[in-house]
Amino acid sequence: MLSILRNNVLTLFFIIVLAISFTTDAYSQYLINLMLVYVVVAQGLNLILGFAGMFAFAHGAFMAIGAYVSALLMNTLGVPYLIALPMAGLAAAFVGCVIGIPAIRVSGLYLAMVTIGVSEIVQWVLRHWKPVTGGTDGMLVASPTFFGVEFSDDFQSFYVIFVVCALMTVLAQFVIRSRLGRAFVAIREGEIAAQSSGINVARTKVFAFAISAFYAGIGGSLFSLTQHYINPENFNLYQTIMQFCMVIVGGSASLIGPFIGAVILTWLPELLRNAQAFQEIGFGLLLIVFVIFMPRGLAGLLISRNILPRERFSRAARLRKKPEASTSVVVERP
Amino acid sequence: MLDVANLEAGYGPHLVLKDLSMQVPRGEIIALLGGNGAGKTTTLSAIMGLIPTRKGTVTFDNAAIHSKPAHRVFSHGVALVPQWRELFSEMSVYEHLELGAIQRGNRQSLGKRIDDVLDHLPELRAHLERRAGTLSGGQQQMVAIGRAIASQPKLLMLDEPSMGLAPLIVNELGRTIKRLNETGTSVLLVEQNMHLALSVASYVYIIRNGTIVKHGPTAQFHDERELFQSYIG
Amino acid sequence: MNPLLKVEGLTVRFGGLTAVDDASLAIAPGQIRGLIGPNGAGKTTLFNAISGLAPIAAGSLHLSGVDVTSFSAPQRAAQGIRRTFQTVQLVQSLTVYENLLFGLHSVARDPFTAFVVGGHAQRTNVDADRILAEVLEYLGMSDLQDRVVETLTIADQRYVEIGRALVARPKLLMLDEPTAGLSPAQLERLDDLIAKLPADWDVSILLVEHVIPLVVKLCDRITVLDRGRVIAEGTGSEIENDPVVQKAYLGERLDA
Amino acid sequence: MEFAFLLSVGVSNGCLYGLVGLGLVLVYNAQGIPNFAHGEFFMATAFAAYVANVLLGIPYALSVLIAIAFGGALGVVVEFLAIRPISTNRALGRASTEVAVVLSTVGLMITIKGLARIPWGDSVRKLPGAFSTDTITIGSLIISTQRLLIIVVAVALTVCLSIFFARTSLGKKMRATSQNTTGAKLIGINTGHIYSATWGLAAICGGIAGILAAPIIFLHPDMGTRMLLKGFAAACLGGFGSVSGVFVGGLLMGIVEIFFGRYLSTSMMDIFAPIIIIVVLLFRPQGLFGTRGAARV
Amino acid sequence: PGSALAADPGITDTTIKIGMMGSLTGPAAMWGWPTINGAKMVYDKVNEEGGINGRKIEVVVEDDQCQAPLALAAAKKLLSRDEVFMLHGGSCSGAVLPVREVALKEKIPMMVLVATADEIVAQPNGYIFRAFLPGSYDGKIIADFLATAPNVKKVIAVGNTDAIANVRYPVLEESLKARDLEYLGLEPIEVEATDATAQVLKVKSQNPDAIVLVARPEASAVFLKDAAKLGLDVPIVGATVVDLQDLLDRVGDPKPMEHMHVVSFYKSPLDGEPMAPWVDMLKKYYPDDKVQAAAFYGTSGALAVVEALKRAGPDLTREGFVKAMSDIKGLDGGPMACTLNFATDDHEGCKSGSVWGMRDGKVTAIGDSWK
Ligand SMILES: Nc1ncnc2c1ncn2[C@@H]1O[C@H](COP(=O)(O)OP(=O)(O)OP(=O)(O)O)[C@@H](O)[C@H]1O
Ligand SMILES: Nc1ncnc2c1ncn2[C@@H]1O[C@H](COP(=O)(O)OP(=O)(O)OP(=O)(O)O)[C@@H](O)[C@H]1O
Ligand SMILES: [Mg+2]
Ligand SMILES: [Mg+2]
Repeated sequence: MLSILRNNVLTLFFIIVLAISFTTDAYSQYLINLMLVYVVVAQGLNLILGFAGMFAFAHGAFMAIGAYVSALLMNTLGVPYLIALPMAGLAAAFVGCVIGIPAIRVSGLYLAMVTIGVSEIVQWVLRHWKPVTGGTDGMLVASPTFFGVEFSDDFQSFYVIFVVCALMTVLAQFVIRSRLGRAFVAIREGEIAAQSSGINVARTKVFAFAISAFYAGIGGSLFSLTQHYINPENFNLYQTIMQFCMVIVGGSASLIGPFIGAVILTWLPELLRNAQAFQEIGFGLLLIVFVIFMPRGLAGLLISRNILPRERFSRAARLRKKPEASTSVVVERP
Repeated sequence: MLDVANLEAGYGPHLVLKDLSMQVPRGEIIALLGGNGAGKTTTLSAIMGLIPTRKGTVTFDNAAIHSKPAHRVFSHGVALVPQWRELFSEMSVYEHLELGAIQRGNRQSLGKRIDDVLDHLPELRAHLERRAGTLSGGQQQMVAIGRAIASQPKLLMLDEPSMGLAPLIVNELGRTIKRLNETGTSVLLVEQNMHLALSVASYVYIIRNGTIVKHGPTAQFHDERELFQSYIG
Repeated sequence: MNPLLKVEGLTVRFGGLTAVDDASLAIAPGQIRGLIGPNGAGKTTLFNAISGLAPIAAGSLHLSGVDVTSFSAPQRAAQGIRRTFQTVQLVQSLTVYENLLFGLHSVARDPFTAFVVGGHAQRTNVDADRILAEVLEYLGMSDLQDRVVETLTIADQRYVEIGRALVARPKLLMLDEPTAGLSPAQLERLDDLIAKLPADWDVSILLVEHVIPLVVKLCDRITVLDRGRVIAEGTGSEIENDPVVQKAYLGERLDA
Repeated sequence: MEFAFLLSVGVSNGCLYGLVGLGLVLVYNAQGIPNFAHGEFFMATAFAAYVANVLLGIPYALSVLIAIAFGGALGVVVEFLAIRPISTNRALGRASTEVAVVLSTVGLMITIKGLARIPWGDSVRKLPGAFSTDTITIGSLIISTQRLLIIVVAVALTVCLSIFFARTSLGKKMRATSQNTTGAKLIGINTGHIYSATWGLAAICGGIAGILAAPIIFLHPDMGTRMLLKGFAAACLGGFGSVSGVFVGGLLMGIVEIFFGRYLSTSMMDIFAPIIIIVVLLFRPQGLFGTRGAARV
Repeated sequence: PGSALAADPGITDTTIKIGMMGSLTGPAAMWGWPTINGAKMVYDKVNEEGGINGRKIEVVVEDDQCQAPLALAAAKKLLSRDEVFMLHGGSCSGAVLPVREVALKEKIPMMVLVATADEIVAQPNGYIFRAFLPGSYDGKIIADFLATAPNVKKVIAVGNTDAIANVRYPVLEESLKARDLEYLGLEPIEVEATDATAQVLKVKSQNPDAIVLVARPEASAVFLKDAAKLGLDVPIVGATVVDLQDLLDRVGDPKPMEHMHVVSFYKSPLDGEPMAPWVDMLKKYYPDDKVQAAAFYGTSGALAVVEALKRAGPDLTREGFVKAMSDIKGLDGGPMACTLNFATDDHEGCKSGSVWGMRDGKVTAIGDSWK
């Protein structure tokens, strides 16, 4: 029984979220929606930062692209959301590919700088391309309509966000357990060895950017549903840093990490509301305490304590029902 | 001079060394031999203070060093050539030797001490200005050895120094160890190369599963068959 | 007989340093070729050049008659050139099984990747599982398959590296000092393994080693490299008795 | 004349960026990470000078010294409390340590800023400049004395630090520790002291920049944020790991920025820096003066 | 949702609950408590005097950090957890605009605290009111003012390009043209600029007769200093985003301020006679608060709310309140230079300000034409 739970924590998470949503008020519902949106974006960031080990700091910009593309498609062309949403993801993925090209050569902090630069450029375009983006005034986002029903309030948009988030989670699991996901890990651990196993490092990096940006684009589009109104400030560097915190606090390179991170970072500021003056400080201190005591994130801690199963990178290995011989032992090369 | 008594150490929850005792008398070359994963590297790391000890004592020159951090152990005159070399990949070979020498002894003799090292490891002379990260495996091994002996330690611990070295150099290494020993350095040598180990050591400890299972003067081990048996068996 | 690998006039330079200088060699199918030489002779660099990790300044490289000189590293891996590393290069946090899967990267294409990248799912996961099981069985590591690599001894890690190369059924397997750090017992075990690899896996082997008795025993022919140049080539006993090689590399026996 | 004037302003701006970048490079060399809290050293030290000079009425020069000491101490304390526990965690691989340390610096950034907001969040304050005369005139060129000071200090600090790293043994020990901590311990380096020294020095560099910039940009808790980005950009442009590289990187940014602004478009001034950086890094992925890492197999 | 008979949320026989939001923490924190307290003091005073129609005003304050997601969360918390009667808040336009959608949809009356974007209060809008000079209006005031200045033909704008500044440029351009002044365009300056040399030189090269400066205090101060240094001496008029006294404190030197004028919300400088009662009120209820320009931005809004609550009578409903508010005409703006006039189809209550300038080294209210 316990082991079933242990192996299906995410399913359980979705069931609980669904259950809560029947009994809650608009405030909590809104936060749940926001949390699920962050889950999607953080998953994307986790793929590139956690799994592929690349310092990409442009997720705010990717979100912006997703949000603006879907909003523009719906507002100006009247495209249904079912089409606008994937288009948002694809548009972001396209930009991701373009950024992925320098990433082939540039790594580490330099990559961080390049991606920060890209987000600044995206910000600039959003602020200055008035006729299209509305500039700093931002723009209203129409509510999506499915089969003639408008999904406008928090309770209704929840269903959209919930379904998309679940689908994206399944997709993430697929990616991780595919050879692409393994290639991410391989280039993180050492490009040289990866290459001589036949992994095309350049292509893998571009893919990492594309998929990760796809998630952020979808996330951005969903984000616009929770806000009904978007402006460039929603997607600045601060947003990117928040996503980064979610991945690390939750536990990078694990599927569950972004969930934990998004839950904590969405609700923590709300819980700190009562401590108004100390909200910011409390938040900062908590981050520090978190990384000191669980530098691999909460998920990493739970995995090393054997409470959660370790991440699998192959499907077959899971099918073969073998007792787990050993789990990861903490290791330091002396 | 070095006295390890009932040592216990390991990694996280994982205990590797159990009740390990051994001695390195002054001026001797002692070999510590054992199969892969027996705990040799762990022993050296524990003595050096790189990993914490849980039980037991390590005394060096009558000073207890088992709870001291590595840099303090070093200042007592213990140097380690680690199995994974641990070089500074962006720094030049010369800087390695210099850094090895800098923390002990006086500044004036620095140049001379580095020169001494280069006399022991002449191959390095040609590469003094190269960055360590670009060197070949064997060249890196020589840098690691050079860095350790530059500090003119009282006790030199070598973890598989012959790994990756060409036969010619291995022979040279054997002679170097002996020469160092003659100038007063005690040596604790971990080796897989039996030829080398048995030709320089005066006394042998054999470790298995984290404890010493056999020890005695080298002569006792000269029958290699028996030695293998004690590994595998 | 056509050589499996033909290296002609290969030169690799790093800035002012010529690490491999106009080196040529040819390896016949099924052959075990030894590559020895002093430290810094350019053995690893030659490996890197053949596997596509070091820039080739001059010379050419043919695999089974195909000119692969301009191929990238992953392309060469896909062509069947696989290798191990002087210092083990595995993903330490993953299991043995997952590490072996890396080897299948260019061969197997699972349904998801096929969907994204296009093309057919050439091998299903079940196939992959079968191939891996076979290799693990062969290496005698079936019971270690779910162990995380960082908990293995150096010997087993070297086996995993060989396994990662073998799963792709390479034509040429290059082993860079596979015995470094192995105990005599493990050395014997590895020795036996290498000896039977060519017959069992239809693979040629290029072996870099400093343990001369092992090289002499295993290899059909031996190439000696010094300062990037090929200074001798021949059978084990020819090499052992070659005065040039003795002077540059072997030195006199310690016990002699 | 206009050209000379623009140049003088560009150079002084660039020196400021370089000065901020210096501290970032120090921490990068020790820990291999960007220090997001660096802007806070900048801010905190400037406020310390403000408290000493304006609130407590201590003479300017003495206040500056006190503030610098405070900044250095802050760096040491912060490293000890928030960075050391992570970097000495044996159970972590290098990569996870780095990521965790980055997050810790983000936490520090938020915390220190939050702390500064309690007394000073309500409005903007002013720290006087080092000289009583605001500008001096050389020929037909009017230069602000504060900017002149920035240039002098930046050049001096860069030269000192370059020599420090290349020549002194402490500098070498710092480099060694950053490249391989275990290796450093093995040759008797007290790596803890090295980390303290590095962070202290980095904070001092940031602090000096803060004190110098404060008279120009005013004091407020967020004053470090933009500077952090500029310094980071300068360091990338010059190549992390090279002290003089950062200086040149900063200089380049300052000069290009002002000339582009003047002769092309001021509205694009904000994105010149990112564009230049992306273009430069595309051709030199390790920055202008950085060296490619010596990683091989 | 309830029957028509049930009272609206947030009202009991003895209390009215008002939800206030502001950026209490985060980068815009300096606008947070000062503006909230400046409004709250009006409520405090009303409570001290016995409340409105027997009800005391209960205020719940939430933080929005000037970020849209958090502002929405704050608004939703106030509405669904605290069940407030109305909202009074918002410091940043970007954060208030999503809240606007909620207020309109849920039919919640809302008084804007200090956010200046036109869209927030633009029609169609049945529920949201504002009682201070909105952003775009100072463009017209500036144009009218410059038209009366001697020898001014060509005008150039220098300013930020963030949301706060951007709303002002279209109206400015339009009004300048309407006054037959030539508009030379906008020279952007970063919000956090440390240097304005490039801008000053570009402006100089175009030879304008006057400059409109639409930049936040930091950038304005930088620009003024550099302008003085480079000898750019034409009249400059600043928008309401800066306060002249505050600017003078920042620049610290009267010389660069010589030509500076600023459109102000207020009847007089803080030490002037008309402001005295408000300064005293602040000192009474919030003695720790700094007496600064920002402190009274929200006051007029609170005055309007109180007036509307009074007029709506004892049977208070949200609809009744909105109606009462829409009927307010000619209400004194308190510290504000304008009188408040609302209408059903115009919720922008305050449309005038006054221009201040430096006269004899002192901050002086000049009025609406050049003197
Ligand atoms: N960092 C580590 N974390 C966890 N376990 C470790 C670590 N390093 C070594 N071990 C385990 O400790 C045991 C002893 O290892 P050690 O490295 O001391 O062996 P060794 O005798 O030096 O072997 P070799 O000859 O391969 O170098 C082995 O079982 C190994 O798996
Ligand atoms: N990336 C590089 N940059 C600069 N020099 C290099 C690089 N790679 C190798 N070299 C140099 O090329 C020469 C040959 O090195 P290589 O690693 O091929 O030697 P090797 O024969 O494998 O030696 P060993 O037996 O010690 O492993 C050495 O002098 C080495 O320092
Ligand atoms: Mg070992
Ligand atoms: Mg080699």
